[in-house]
Amino acid sequence: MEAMSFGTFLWVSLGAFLTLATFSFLYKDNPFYKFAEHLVVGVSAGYFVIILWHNGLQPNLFDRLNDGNWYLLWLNSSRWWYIVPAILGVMMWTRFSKKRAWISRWPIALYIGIATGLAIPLEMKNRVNMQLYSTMRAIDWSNFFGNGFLDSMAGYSQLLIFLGVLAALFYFFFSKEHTGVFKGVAQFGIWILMVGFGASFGYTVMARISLFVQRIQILENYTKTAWDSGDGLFLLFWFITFGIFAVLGVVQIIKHLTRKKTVTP
Amino acid sequence: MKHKLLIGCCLLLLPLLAPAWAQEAPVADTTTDSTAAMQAPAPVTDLTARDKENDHGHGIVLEWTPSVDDDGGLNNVFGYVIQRAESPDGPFEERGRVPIGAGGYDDIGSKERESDGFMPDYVDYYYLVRTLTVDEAVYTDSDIIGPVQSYGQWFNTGRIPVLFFVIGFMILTMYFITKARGGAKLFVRRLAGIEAVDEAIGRATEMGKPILYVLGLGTASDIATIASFTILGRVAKKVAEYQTGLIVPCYDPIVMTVAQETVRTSYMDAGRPDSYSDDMVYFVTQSQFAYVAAVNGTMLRELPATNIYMGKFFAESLILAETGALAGSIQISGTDEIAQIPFFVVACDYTLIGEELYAASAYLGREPVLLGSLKAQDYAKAAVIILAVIGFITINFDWGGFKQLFQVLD
Amino acid sequence: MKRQVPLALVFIFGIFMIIQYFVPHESSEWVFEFLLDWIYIIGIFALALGIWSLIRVSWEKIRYRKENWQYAAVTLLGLFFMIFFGFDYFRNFFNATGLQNFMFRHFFDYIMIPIQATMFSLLAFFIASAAYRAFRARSLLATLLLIAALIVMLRFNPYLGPLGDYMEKTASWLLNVPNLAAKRAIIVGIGLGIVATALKVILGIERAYLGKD
Amino acid sequence: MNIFDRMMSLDRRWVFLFLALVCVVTHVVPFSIPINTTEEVEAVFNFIDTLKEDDIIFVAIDYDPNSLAELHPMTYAIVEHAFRKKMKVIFTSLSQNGPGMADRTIRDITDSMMIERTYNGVTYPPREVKNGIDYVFLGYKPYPALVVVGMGQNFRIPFPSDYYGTPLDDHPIMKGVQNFDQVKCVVDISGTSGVDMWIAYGQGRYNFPLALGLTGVMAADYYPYLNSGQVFGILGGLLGAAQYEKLADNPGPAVDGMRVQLYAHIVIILFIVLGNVGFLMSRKRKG
Repeated sequence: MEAMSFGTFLWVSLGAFLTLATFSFLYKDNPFYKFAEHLVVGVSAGYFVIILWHNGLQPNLFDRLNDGNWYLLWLNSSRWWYIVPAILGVMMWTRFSKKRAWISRWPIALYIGIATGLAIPLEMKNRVNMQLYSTMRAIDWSNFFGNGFLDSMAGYSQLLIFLGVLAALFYFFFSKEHTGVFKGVAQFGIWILMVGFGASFGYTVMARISLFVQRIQILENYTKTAWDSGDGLFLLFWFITFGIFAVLGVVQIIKHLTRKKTVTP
Repeated sequence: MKHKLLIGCCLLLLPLLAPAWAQEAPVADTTTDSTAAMQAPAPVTDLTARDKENDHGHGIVLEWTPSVDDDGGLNNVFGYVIQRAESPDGPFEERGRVPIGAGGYDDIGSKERESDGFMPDYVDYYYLVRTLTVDEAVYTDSDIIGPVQSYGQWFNTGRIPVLFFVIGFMILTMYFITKARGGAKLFVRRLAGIEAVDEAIGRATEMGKPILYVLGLGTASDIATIASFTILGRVAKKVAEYQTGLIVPCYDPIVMTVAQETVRTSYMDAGRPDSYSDDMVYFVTQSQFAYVAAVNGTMLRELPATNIYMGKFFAESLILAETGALAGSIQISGTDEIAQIPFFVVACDYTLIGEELYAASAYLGREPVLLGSLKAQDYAKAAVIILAVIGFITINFDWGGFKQLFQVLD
Repeated sequence: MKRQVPLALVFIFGIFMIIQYFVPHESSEWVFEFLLDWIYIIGIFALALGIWSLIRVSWEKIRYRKENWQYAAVTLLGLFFMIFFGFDYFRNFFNATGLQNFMFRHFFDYIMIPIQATMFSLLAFFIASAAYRAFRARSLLATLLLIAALIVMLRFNPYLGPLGDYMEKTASWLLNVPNLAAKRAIIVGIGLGIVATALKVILGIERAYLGKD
Repeated sequence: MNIFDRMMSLDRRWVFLFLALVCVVTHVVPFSIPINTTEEVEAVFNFIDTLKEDDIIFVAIDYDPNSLAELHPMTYAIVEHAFRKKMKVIFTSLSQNGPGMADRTIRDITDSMMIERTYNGVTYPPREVKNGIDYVFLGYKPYPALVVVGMGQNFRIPFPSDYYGTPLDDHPIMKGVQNFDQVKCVVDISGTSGVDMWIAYGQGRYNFPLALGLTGVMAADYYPYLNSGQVFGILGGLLGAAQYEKLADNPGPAVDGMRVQLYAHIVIILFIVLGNVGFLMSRKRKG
């Protein structure tokens, strides 16, 4: 690995400090977390302003109107029709005034009209048509009992998927009280739902643990950089970064051990 | 029969073409020894070219019968090159390559005039398919086919099933809404998660603590967020009536704008316009985990009596719900993001699963007209179940025709 | 004007977008892409409202010395510096060199990324605490949830010996069969819910988003 | 508050603390864990293990940096195994963003050959693994399906020269090596559906033994090919990689990762059990 310059090391130290500050939230809300939280809110909001300006407005609006002149309101631009969204955008700003705020409803109405119209056929296709199509599936009757223990390709598994879908759909009926036969089917539906939820919860644990492992690795690399540099200044900063949290942690433990036992009502 | 004749004709033509190859590409083999005595393969036959249907133009579909030497015969075919020219005399340029066994190719160009790959509509094109062997210099060209033009269509026939579904559902919805307007009583069973919303507001009033309403990470173009606005309206009205606090941190500026309008209206409806302030509904940031950090902080500092999460949620669902539980709040959630439902089910007191979120927006409003659409949803669901059963039975009796009715081609 | 025009706009554009889906022709596509640009551009202009809200809320905290007002100053400073550097010290408004600015990049790499990645990694802890807190055999449904999760979590545990193999098979069956059925049913339901809600919006029945007066 | 109530209502910070400690300790302190090996991984290992010196295997590093975390350990384990046994390896990288990463990976592995190691009781002295003699890296060409078909005829068709621009015929390793017929097996390590190309156009047409290394999510979809015999072995995700590392007695990043995962899962399960024991016992007491 290349030797790291002291300047870069300071930035890395900041990153490590903020990482630990964010982790401190797990203990309780504290000034370090508050600092990290408020900092990241401001910085990320600013980041999006810049990204949306440079990568959004500029290519999608300014560049398209840039062959026009501002004093002609860009009407002489080759793609003058892009003034329309700009005007709509400016209409959003009427919300700064209490009296004219209603004008902002126009762009909002357009926005929502376009979005809902877009959603109807697409969602119908993706969520209803396609799912219905794949539910109608030929079962492999020749392999109904499958090979070995719980075979998901076996006929019975495929049949169970089909019945499970139907039962779970029954569970979602709103216009019928869950009674009688209906109750039985809906009950089976909710069982299927719960087993599915449990399985997908359990399955996600692995990915979440690896997120934490990645953070450990970052801190490990940071420590390695500091120790391997052989530079006193590097080590000092490393000590400060970890030291703050180590000292506070010890203080909390001492407090916890010496606390007066109060009986909670 | 026809194929064989064609192949026979082509084979007869081969000797005539042979000198042309020799000029065009001298058989010089420097790299390999195994391919030195490579014989030219038979050309592809039955080559057809037509405009690609159901598209915006700029696309031509080619189909052919693979060479007889492809997986059989001389067995020396390596792939095919599709070549195109604007006149039958050339020059031909390569448009794409496909491996052995392929019997078709979609020549799709760009519709952007400025782009390099621009392929204009209503222009005559001529195609030929070259059968390649592993030896670059040994190949056979098919007959040239053309002229063929590409153009755009005005109706996508591949999407007819979707059209039927959309129209059918529209009719159903309108029918029930008209029926509801006419005063018909529509029964809807109670949903625990929705009734909990009312209870939770009452609890907040008793405790004198605010309610935190999170609209999720959706934008105003997500229907889940739009449904959430209706629920927010309902919650805000109750909150205004009971004079409890309301906190709505927002992730998207347009969502913030709409939410402000919704909450303000609810306060006016409750007869307390003066209690409303724009600071109840505020913007945080458009970055997922920075937003979560801020909402987490708010939960632990304001200790809301109730947290309501309705809308689109992603990985942050569990971070929010667990922090809320730590703060001792009652939590009600609803999302249509399937991957997140398990986490809400585990960590919240009440969860509206999937479509219950949409039902809630109709249910909470308690307006008969809104309930009408809920009925339409139920009938559509029944239709889906019936169609699925019919489709399932027919396909298992080896009749796939019914299933094909529902296939959407894109 | 205040209510009728917006409702008409929702209706017209909604219906247009539905029809557009079935028309592949280039001209319909052109309008479609143009309209998507509208949505995008309106969204960016609206960001000004968001930033204004952020500034106002933070400023009022500072002005009235509300609780934690010092931290509101941190937010404002972060925001200001990010914009300042992003416009390359206010020198480059109209070209993207600001994105290459040293400070802009470093703020992104060493403030935004570590905090956000750490926030994300808190999930490792919360998934554990949620499991501990909620996976109790309280009722039949809770037990099903608990057992399914346990089996999937045990799927690669070597300490189980030969039982581990069965766990593995059961886990993959749970994921491929009941889980698939559950998801498919939810997807269909959500699809209908979305279409119903969207229709209500287009038809002007659901109008909470527009406000009143 | 009796013990059972306490088991039920532990402060969640104990959960956090234990989980963090276990993750950090198992990550930092290397110790071995039992890993159950499955048939499909053993098949790959045994196949390579029984090959002789100077046999050639073909390794396709068909993933890009996105799925590096899961797939890198496989590449390292398999290639190091082959090199230690003095086999020769032909590499390709048919993923557009992959070749640079593949190149670095190969160099990394050849570097680690310079260190003496003992695996499964056999000590392997350090040796220099040379480009052109012990391995050749062909690189990337577009149209993966055609490249696979082309290589089935002759490696020189799609790749007249290697990644570094040297003509293939200048490499001693390629002497007499025409196509897959001279290769003992192909191992495709991939994070995309590019695998299908190897199954359909490679194995399907040229009938060479094919083994796959896949991400955890993908693996389940390819088991049918294992049953039908088109593929002789599959390494699925971190778990598959860890099994190979175990069989090769060369614990690396995959075993490290599995150690943390295993113990983190155990901690969570123990807490769930604790909560339930408390819950059931206290309910029993109250009747």
